[in-house]
Amino acid sequence: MIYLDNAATTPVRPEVFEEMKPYFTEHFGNASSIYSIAKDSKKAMDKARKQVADAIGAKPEEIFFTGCGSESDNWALKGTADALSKKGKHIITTKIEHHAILHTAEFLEKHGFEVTYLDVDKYGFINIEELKKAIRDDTILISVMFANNEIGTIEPIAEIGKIAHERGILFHTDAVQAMGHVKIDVNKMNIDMLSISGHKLGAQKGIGVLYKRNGIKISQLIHGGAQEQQQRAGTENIPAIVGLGKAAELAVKEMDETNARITKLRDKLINGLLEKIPYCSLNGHPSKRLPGNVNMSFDFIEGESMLLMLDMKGICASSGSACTSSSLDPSHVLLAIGLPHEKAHGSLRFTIGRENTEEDIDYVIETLPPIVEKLRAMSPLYEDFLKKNKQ
Amino acid sequence: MIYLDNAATTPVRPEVFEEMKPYFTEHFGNASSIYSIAKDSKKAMDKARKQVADAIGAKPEEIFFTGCGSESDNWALKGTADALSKKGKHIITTKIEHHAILHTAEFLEKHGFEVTYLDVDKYGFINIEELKKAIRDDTILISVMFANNEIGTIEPIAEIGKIAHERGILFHTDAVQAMGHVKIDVNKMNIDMLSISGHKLGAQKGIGVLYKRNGIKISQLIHGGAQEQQQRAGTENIPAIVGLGKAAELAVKEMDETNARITKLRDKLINGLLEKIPYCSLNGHPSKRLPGNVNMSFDFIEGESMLLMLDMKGICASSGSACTSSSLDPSHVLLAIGLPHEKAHGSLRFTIGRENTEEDIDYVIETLPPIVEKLRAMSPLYEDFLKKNKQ
Amino acid sequence: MEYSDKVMDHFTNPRNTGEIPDADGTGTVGNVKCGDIMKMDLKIENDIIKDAKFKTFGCGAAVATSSMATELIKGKNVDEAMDITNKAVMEALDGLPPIKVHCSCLAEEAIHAALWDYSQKTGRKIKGLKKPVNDIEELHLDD
Amino acid sequence: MEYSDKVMDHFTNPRNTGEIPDADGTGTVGNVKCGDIMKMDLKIENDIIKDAKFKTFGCGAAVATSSMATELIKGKNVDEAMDITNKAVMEALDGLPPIKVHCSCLAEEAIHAALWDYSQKTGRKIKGLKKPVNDIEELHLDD
Ligand SMILES: Cc1ncc(COP(=O)(O)O)c(C=O)c1O
Ligand SMILES: Cc1ncc(COP(=O)(O)O)c(C=O)c1O
Repeated sequence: MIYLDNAATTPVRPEVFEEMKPYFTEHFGNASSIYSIAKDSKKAMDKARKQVADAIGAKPEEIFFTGCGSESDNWALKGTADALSKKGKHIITTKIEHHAILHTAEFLEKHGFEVTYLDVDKYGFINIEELKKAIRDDTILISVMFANNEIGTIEPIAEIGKIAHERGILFHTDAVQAMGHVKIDVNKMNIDMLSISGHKLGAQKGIGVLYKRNGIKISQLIHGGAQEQQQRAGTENIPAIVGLGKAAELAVKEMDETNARITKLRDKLINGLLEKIPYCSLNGHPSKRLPGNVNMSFDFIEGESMLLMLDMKGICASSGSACTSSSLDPSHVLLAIGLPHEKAHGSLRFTIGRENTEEDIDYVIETLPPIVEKLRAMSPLYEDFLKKNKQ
Repeated sequence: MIYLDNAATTPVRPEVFEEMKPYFTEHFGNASSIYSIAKDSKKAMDKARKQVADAIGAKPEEIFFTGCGSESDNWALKGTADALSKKGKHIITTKIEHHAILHTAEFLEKHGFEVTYLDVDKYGFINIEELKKAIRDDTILISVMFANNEIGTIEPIAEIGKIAHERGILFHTDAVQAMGHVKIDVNKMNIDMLSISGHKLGAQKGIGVLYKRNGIKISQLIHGGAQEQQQRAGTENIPAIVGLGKAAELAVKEMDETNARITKLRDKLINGLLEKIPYCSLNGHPSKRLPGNVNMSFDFIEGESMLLMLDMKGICASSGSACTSSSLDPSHVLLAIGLPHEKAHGSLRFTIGRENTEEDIDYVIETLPPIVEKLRAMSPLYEDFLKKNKQ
Repeated sequence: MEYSDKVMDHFTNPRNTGEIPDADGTGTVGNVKCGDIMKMDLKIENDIIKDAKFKTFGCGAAVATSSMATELIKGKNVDEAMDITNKAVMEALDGLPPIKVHCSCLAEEAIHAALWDYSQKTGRKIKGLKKPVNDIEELHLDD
Repeated sequence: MEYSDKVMDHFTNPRNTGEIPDADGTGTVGNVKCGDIMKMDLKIENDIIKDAKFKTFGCGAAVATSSMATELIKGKNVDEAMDITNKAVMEALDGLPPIKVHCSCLAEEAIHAALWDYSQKTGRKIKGLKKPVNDIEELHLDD
């Protein structure tokens, strides 16, 4: 089994799970209680908060644990909208955000907010001049993702942050895919809010973080108890929090080494496939992309078919085809970078993780070409193409 | 260490943790993916969904996993308010709800909704006639908790549900404390929505459920991916979900036996303390209360002081004193049942769980009286009381 | 995605892929926007469908429904071919996940398109057959 | 709740609990709504605080601050007693959690209330001392 879908989710790292274990059945105290066994929970949580804060150059009190990356995104957008609606009702984001941002923005549009969705170029980059032009007097928030989950493109976050701050506008970034893979410094990059999800970096699913700069007041999304400085209710998920702290620490400590290794694998995979398979192309930027991200389009054939055949050969990947979504449209990201529908439907994403080896990559380079060939042999699009080429 | 704070949180049951374990590092697939390893996740989740559904007499597709009990409460209230605001803007709840309901209701009040907070009697019961009177033409939701987290009072849920349905009003109940301890049947009880939290019944913290009857449409709280029938975004927390399924199944299977045992311990503790300690009284109803809940007021002394001294003797409990809340008010529940402030401040809650034994109870009955005595000896209220009694 | 064993079988070993150079009826349906295109060729002799071949651009279900449709249609006469509805194809495949049902509709449409072509060329009227709305003369790819 | 070792020590073994029957100054502050009441008795001879005793209804911090306040005040003369501010009590206890700071204020108020009572009875003016707003003649319990 070769797992190449690390952008979808990662296994909990064994070191991380080891740290988590005692907090399920043993040190299970509710962190808000006053008796001494609860102090274990409290201390473990404080440590994790610091680990996460250190990983992004923040202060511990700026780290708010949430129930997932989607919640963090929802909170940042809805919380800002609710808190600042008197100041303005305009929000700027991009066409390539994760649905946790896009669908939240659409929800806000139904509630009287105006949202500008910035275009991106063929690599997936937003245009800084367009961003500047989009800013209005009533713009209250700019939300641009740190790195795209499909094509891995890393946006010019520091630059965007600078512009937002020059104009006195809050800046949020969905760093769910970037966290642990790209260096993040919330101060140098002028980031006011930042979303993290544990399961993308070797921690548990169902744990997220919203970093929120000191002094920024947004409305609560989950009301209730006094947890998380009375800003996010719900009994704290200590084991998951402990795990996320550890995972964040490890990721940052190992980043240079891991990235060097994974980037090599990535480029090997990209080049190997480009070489072996005709009529295929890389989506996203060749170098300004996440270390582990490979996204390619294979002309004349469809993504799910490739995935199924890869799965039969023991390879897990994902695609931008519409196969599992109930809209039949392919990935909005691939369309936004200008791919025609059939190329978007014919895309595959391989996301390389810590555990992948060079042998894995060799195996994919060897396994995919005959699959592509087989599917093309039964594709009416390929037949058509060949006929036209003959003429 | 005698843990008597099971209403605050419970340890993950060893059987439950065993079920969860494979889903951290091994079967970690994202349930939305198409390759075969993801099917393990999907199957495990389907099983858990059915286990939870069976436990409350619901259908699997009516079970929506959330990030915690608070999120479920927030979703039920805000989602209904947003979806039905055209129909009406009036909501009925009670004065003794958990803050996850109360603070959410207050948030809605700030957004143009009107909320009626029903009074309760000295036992904590709402008055059915008052409920009927409170219903208006624009009432869109009644939310009454199944069982109270502080005093354990079990509300007449089936009766409330009947009234709500006769009037065509949605009925939500916060069953976070009831789940696994009281028999629940969403159909017989006319419940439209019901909140559950995993960590109150031996599953992990940070996992919750909103049961939502088929056909009921409320707005989403967490927008994003297509998870949970496109109604609650966020990559599914498989290990926690698997654990909650198992915990729900076990709780229901063992309910009669466990309740019989725990109820005996509860009554023993209540009677033992009433007998041994003068000037103390039970809060809540003597029998219509959660099997494990003991809540008592000890005159002339304050709760936190008792807790600290109990902790030194290895007993974990909690109190309705204001000591850990930043408002200095004591428990809103104890005030709502008519306790004067000093009695509310002087309350202790012991919540008995599966692991407690008769020895635990004996030990508390033996340990608490001298603590009460010691604290009374330095209480100006007690001094005053004694002086007045002499006169 | 929960495909039945039958679907997986027909996806992995699709029957009747390819073209019939001298086909008596040919139809192509679907569109690239939705990610499914099916082309079906029929060889018809004495009103009997002697051979059927397909080419499909699309997901696993699209391939499997095309494959099954060609299997079901072979040996039928032209009128009987109208019985091969999307429901029949789905049943023969032991069902499809809900969001894949449209693939079986596409297979039905492909049959109809090929029969329509045959009917146009030969004048053979086929009861219940209407001009398929989805037939595409040329593959309109986005550029 | 993170109490310092000093706080826990003074809570577990509170110094000077009890009453002084022939106290020269007595003050009671706080209110039952907030869950803290402190009563302080002072024995004052030749302007020197010879003895101090307290009774407290309240949390761990309330007990510890009362205990520390009585320790700090003993042996001081009446003017020096004014130096025992909430800050001094807190420092002597190695700090208090933020939401417990009000307990140290109560301790200061209790001292002031007892001194005010002494000042009223004896006519001894004490520099900086004002009539404490919080002094309660009788314990107003809710009924
Ligand atoms: C009655 C009640 N509702 C809601 C909650 C909130 O649950 P959670 O901590 O999982 O958010 C709790 C417990 O904290 C509770 O007792
Ligand atoms: C960019 C991005 N944002 C948000 C999310 C949502 O995270 P979660 O699944 O933890 O809610 C994901 C992953 O699913 C993502 O890739």
